[in-house]
Amino acid sequence: MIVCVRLFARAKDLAGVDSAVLQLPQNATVADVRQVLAADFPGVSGLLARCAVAVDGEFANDAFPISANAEVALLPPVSGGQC
Amino acid sequence: MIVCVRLFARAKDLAGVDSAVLQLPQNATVADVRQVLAADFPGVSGLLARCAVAVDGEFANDAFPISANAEVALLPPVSGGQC
Amino acid sequence: MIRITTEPIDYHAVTEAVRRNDCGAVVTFLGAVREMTDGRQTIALDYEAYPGMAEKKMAEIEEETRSRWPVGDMMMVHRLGHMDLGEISVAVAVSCPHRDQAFQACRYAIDRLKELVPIWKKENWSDGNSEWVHPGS
Amino acid sequence: MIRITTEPIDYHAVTEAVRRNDCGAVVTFLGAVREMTDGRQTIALDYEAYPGMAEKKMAEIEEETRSRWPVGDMMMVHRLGHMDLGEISVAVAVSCPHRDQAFQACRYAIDRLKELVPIWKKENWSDGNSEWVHPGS
Repeated sequence: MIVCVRLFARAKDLAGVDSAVLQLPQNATVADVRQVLAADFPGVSGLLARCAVAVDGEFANDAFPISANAEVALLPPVSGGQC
Repeated sequence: MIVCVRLFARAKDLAGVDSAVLQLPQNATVADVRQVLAADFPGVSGLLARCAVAVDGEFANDAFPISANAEVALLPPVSGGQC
Repeated sequence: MIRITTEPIDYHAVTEAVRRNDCGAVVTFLGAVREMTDGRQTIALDYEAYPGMAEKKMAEIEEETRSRWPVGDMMMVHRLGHMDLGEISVAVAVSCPHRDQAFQACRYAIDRLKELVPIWKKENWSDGNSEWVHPGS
Repeated sequence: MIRITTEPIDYHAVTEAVRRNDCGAVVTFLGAVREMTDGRQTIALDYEAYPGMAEKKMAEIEEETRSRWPVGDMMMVHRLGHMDLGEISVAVAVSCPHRDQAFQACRYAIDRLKELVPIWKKENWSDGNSEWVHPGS
């Protein structure tokens, strides 16, 4: 299954791309997205654990299933509390 | 001793005047101001206990001494907390 | 900065006056003439102050507020006289480096203003009656 | 009402948009580009959002806020792109019948916005370096 993941902020800078096409297993979950992202983009792996993942515009935990046409996004921590 | 007292808001309406000249004893205090005001303006007496008294622009308790040229004011409760 | 005025309050100017490059947060409070109070309809308010003491107390409140929070700048303006429904009677703007400080400082300033500053309001009700608002009666 | 824009925020219009006759209190929060952060000097910020999700989360925060306080009206605007020192990146205005409600609701809305909405900022430091701000690093 092929899924497109959008990257933002430092994750985008570290990966060098603002979107990535991932090859995922059938019945993939968010956990698989994280694993494949870390493998494909080693530079992002340090930040990955602190990032949230959104599926179709909603925060999704590691068990959340990914469908083939899902919009997936990797969201680094937002800047909360700084002003 | 003669002292002028300014009246505001409902106290002014009840007294019918916005200032009053009071005849006070020597060494008068704020307590004397309250007593003479109640006697001279019976209509104000009900509100008087809930009013603050200011002497020279500062809140003053009943023991506060009044000098002959003091500016004295009777301050009904302010409208705190209503917006 | 504090001000008492009989003119309409330009709250945009009040907020602009406190903006500073070292302050990432500005909180502005506006108090306006509200239509309904405890089920009664207001058509207008009249505000009266004890001049001199009102300004003095507002200046003290600014000092108190600055002593408790890292205020960049603050401005409190109270309007006196007759105000129709929706008009602004009071504006308080505070800038601080961070938002937690700015919210707390602005809240403190307006609470103290309503507690301590000798300014009174008279409700003009839609039924034709009017009365001074003196809490605790 | 929520809005994401690349234009300068007209916070006066944001505040005007929430004024209502049944609301005696309006609280407006402005977040601005602050010069100093932990002893380092900022010259500008760049804000980036995940479009679509950012608006959706802001709309949810408005709903949450309205469910908790008697909000008359509220408006949240976030600006994206490049902002110089002192420019306003976010404005939140809330009207309620009473001030306690308006302060709490405005505070809640900006706190949730900073916690949940996928918008990131990049600091452009005076030493020529720049970095994305990702708390927790």
